[in-house]
Amino acid sequence: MSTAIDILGGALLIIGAFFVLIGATGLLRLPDILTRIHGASITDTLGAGAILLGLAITAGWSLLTGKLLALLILMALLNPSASHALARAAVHGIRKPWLEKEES
Amino acid sequence: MILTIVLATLLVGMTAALIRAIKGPTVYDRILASNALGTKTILVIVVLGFLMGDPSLYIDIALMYVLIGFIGTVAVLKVSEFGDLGQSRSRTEGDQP
Amino acid sequence: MKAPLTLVIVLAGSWILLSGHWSFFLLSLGIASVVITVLCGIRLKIVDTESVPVHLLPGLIRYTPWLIGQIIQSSLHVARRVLSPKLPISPTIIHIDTQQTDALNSVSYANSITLTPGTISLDVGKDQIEVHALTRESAENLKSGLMAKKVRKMEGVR
Amino acid sequence: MLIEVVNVVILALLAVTALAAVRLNDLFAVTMMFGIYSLLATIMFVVLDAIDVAFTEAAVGVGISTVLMLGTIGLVGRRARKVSHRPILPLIVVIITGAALVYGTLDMPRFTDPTAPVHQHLGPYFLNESPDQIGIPNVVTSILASYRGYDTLGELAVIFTAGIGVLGLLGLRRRKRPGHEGGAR
Amino acid sequence: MNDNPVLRIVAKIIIPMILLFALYVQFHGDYGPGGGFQAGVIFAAGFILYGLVFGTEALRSAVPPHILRIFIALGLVLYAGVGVTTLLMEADFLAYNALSQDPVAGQHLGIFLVELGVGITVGAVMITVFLGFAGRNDP
Amino acid sequence: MTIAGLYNYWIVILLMMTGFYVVIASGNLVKKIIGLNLFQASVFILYISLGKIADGHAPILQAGISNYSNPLPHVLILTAIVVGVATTSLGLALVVRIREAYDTVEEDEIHDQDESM
Amino acid sequence: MIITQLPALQVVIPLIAAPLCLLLYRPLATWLLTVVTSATAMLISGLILAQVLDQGVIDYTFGGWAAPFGIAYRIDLVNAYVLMIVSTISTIVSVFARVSVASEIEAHNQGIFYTAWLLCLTGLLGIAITGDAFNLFVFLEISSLSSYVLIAMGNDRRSLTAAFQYLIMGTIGATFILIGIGLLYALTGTLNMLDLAERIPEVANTRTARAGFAFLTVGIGLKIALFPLHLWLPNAYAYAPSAVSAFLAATATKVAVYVLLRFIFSVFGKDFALDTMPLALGLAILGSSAVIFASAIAIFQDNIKRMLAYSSVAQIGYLILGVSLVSPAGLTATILHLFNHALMKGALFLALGCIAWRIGSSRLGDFKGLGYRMPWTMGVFLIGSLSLVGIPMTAGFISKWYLVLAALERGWWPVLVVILAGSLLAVIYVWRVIESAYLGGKDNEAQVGEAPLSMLIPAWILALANLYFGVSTDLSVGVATEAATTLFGAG
Repeated sequence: MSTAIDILGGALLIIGAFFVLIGATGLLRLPDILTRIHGASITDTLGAGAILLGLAITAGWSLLTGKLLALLILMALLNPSASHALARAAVHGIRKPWLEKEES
Repeated sequence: MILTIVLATLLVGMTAALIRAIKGPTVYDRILASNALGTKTILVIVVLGFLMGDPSLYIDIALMYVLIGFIGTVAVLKVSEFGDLGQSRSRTEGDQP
Repeated sequence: MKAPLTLVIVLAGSWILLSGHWSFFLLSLGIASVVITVLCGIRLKIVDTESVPVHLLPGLIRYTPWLIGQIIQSSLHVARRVLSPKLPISPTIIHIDTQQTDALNSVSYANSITLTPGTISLDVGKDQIEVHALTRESAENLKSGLMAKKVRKMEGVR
Repeated sequence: MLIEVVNVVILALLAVTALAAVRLNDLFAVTMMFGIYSLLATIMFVVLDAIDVAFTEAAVGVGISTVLMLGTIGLVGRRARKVSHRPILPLIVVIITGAALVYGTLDMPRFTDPTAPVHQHLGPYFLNESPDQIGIPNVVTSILASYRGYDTLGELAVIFTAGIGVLGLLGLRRRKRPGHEGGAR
Repeated sequence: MNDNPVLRIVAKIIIPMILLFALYVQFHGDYGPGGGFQAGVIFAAGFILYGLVFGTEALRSAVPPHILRIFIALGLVLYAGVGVTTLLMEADFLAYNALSQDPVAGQHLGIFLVELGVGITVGAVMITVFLGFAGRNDP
Repeated sequence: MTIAGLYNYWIVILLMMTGFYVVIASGNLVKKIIGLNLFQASVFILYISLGKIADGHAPILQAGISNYSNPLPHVLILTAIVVGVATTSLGLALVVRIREAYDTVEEDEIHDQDESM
Repeated sequence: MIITQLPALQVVIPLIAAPLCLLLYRPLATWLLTVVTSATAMLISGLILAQVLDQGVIDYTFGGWAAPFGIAYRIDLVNAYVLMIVSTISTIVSVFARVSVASEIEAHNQGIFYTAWLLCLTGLLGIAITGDAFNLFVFLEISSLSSYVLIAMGNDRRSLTAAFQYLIMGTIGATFILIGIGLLYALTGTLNMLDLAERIPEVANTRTARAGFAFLTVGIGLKIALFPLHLWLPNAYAYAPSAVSAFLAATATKVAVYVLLRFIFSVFGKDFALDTMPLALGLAILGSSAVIFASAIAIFQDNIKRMLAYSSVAQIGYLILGVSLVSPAGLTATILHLFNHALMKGALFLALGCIAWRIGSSRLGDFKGLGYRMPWTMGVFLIGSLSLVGIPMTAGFISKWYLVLAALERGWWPVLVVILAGSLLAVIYVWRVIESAYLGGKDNEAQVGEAPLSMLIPAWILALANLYFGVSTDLSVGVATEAATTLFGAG
């Protein structure tokens, strides 16, 4: 049982680390601010989520787990709000977003 | 061991975000980069807590960081959008004496 | 009067989660803290149903697994695009109908959109949301309206 | 070992951030750099076991200092004029100061050396006696509030001074100012 | 930013959490990182978020200047007052041992009160400073 | 060991001097304040480095751990951080007032205005 | 019981009065509180001085923790002496402040002004009394921050830039001091000054100790406004509100000089500080250049307040010269001059405050015929000037005399030349004012219009003190000699 949990936790951590790297790549490679927000948000959601979940699983059931989950919930609530506000400001602030096509 | 790998990738991620913060080119890129750095800082602190053997002491810092970091972002955006911490847009024309 | 009471319960739960100490002294401090917080909240006029959306909770429990699935799916989608050497992205801005009943639900919807990699909400209006999508596929996926329906259902179970 | 590596990486990132802050002329960007600097410093404090300090730096660096700097930039405008000539004198002053400090470190106890005087004299006393004399686990709090409580009173007086200073300089009343535009845009 | 429903609702949800967290930090400085100063800053940060999202004017009417002034002074008076109390109990300034029969209990009480003083003043000062800066360009 | 043990301090000194340079070389008052903050933050790192002990733990006492880093520098730096914030807020308040009085925050322009009076 | 608690009360009473002052907020009430508090502090410092003279060193611990673990005071004669200067000047000047401040500062800011005043007093007293290096830093910052606030309240916009410049340089100085204390702490593991003094000899021969000493000296030098680091001072004193100029000129730099003395003689020991490090020669050169250059610049000042500020820089040169002689006699001269200079600069700035209140200016051109329009005020100015120049029968003469004696004792002839040249330059810059005021032509239309008594009396108290301590030297010289012996013996 405990090994299964360890493996699950370890796998989650590795997945998280992987998505952190992808987020970093996206942050560097993507062409303009709006697309980069997409890149960064991968780290925010799946990267952070998987890492925190993995840690919560490996830590065993205690108050700490609760706090890790609280951290996760707060991040899930606040990060998208911040991203949204940033994107909204950016789309008004920059001259022309890098778009393939526009429809309305 | 796994934690070490995670920590290393987080540091790589931080470096990438820092490069983005320095390169810019727009203000929003820098805000985005520092935001991303903030997220990674939270994770680094939590992971360090586990590595150093007493995560429950460190998690409070991370919790606070999530809360405070959000305020920082809102402040940055407010200044970049309105040029001021104080105004709220709905009031810009109103109540002149 | 319902909102302050719910807030008290939520805050008390949070205190227990944070504190982890059960001594009389700290518990009474906990009560004091909750009272102070609620009083501050009332003073700031932020205590209403929007601030403690517990009525969404049952729906949220059903909604979250689906959202996580969506997140994983679109994460992989975006990851493939970002890692591919040619960077095959096609950023788009679209407007979609919120189809939500109140501001709280619109916000849940907007945040779900942002939370899903590949799409960010840009502007949340009364009945339309402006969305920036990294690829055309993400945009199409959103336009199908499945997420809007799921979010609307969240409130429906009340 | 791991900690040393993290230490070095973070220090390197700190150095890059600081140098970027020197180079940039957009005050907004400089402030962002400061925010990042404070983030990295927080990690540094965590690595060095100073979690109370990390907590404070995190709260202050992002929550207060950065917000205040942004507020100021909003009021005074965000472009700093480029320094037209290479300032030689400041560079000399800085190099001399830095050289003096490096010279001073040569005889310093080595980093993390447990035989350093710092770890021999006062520190052990606090760590050993605090449980009996004060009875709380966080030794930092017991020093801060009790052994050196008088310093903390002084610290509070400092923050009080800052508060009344801002009250006196900026005031809190709504002011009516005739046509004075200040803004980032 | 009041017209942005996302920020408005998120702020409404999160501000009570921030305030509660601040009080938690205030009262658990003995056991983990934190204490009066950090708590004051976080508490003020909650109000700062309110000011950012709902406008400075709203914040100013919620915490008017004269109340802030009282709180700024109150914390420092509380801190120094603990010291004066110990003086009156014929001990040294800030010697908390005198506050109770049991020296350790005295220390606990003293530290608690002192940290509370720090928290009050710091929180009030930070809100004041924010209002000073944010209210500067009001029309 | 000699070099490795000091390497840390030297980078911190580099950081300090970068901040110091910003303070004395830049003509923009806001940037000066930011430089002051960088300078002070680096001094804080120097202090905290002094308190670190090999394989140490954060100085919050727990059963079974005996090797703690020195808490005294932490206390000193907590105080110093507070002093730093106080200085920053006061300095920035002054900058705002200067801008209102002179309509600029560049040191040489302010100087010119005073001279021409 | 209360006697044993005096050292704590000395600092804590103004500290508690500050928040109360903020709560009161009304100008008159806060002023009254400030005066009463200052007077109480003066009373306490008098008692402490008497106690020290009577029983020797007073030890006091905070929180009941013994010396190196908690924060401890160790009050010897030097501490008590500086405390006396600070609290006395604060009392006299705060009485003066009422009318002056009412005319210079808006009513809604006066409460804050007096609060900042009390904090500044707290900080200065705290620096002067403490026996802990880090505690000294904290109180240094209290006094610095509050003086930035006080200076910025001047009604000229240049007061803002002056305060800002002071803030930047003061903070750099404080940070240098912090670095110095940090290096010492790394070497010795302690912060208590007595403990430091015991432990430094073991490590005196390290590069770290030298660097630490250098940083402390430069940092304190910035706070003192030692010659090349003086740039903040002239503007700060020139554009601050009159009462603040008088208060700070008479106390702030004095306290900083005290800190330098304390570190050189008590903490490091004179052997280390002045022999191992080439400080004696360095200080002598800096002190001499301060005297000559600052006096020379003072001659060309059109703003009299600014002129006096430069004169302060020059006077600091004398203080430093006394230190650089490294002899009990030199130190006596320095300590004596601390007191005498506080008296003369206090008197001069108070006189300027009266003038500023009456004619709203401190420009040389506006002084024409002032000797007839404000005879009493100009009387104070005249006495202060004579003392500044060092005419016999004034306090200024006494300290210069002792400085000359000390220089001769060491056989340092150049110092003698510097002192004479400095006095000569002082004659020139002071003469410009006197000439304009008395010989610049009597304006027949101008009425005699004096400043109110609440301003004149404090000014005259200081002026008469200048005369009194110029004639009856037993008290001041006696205490200074004993204090110098204490410091010198300690090293």
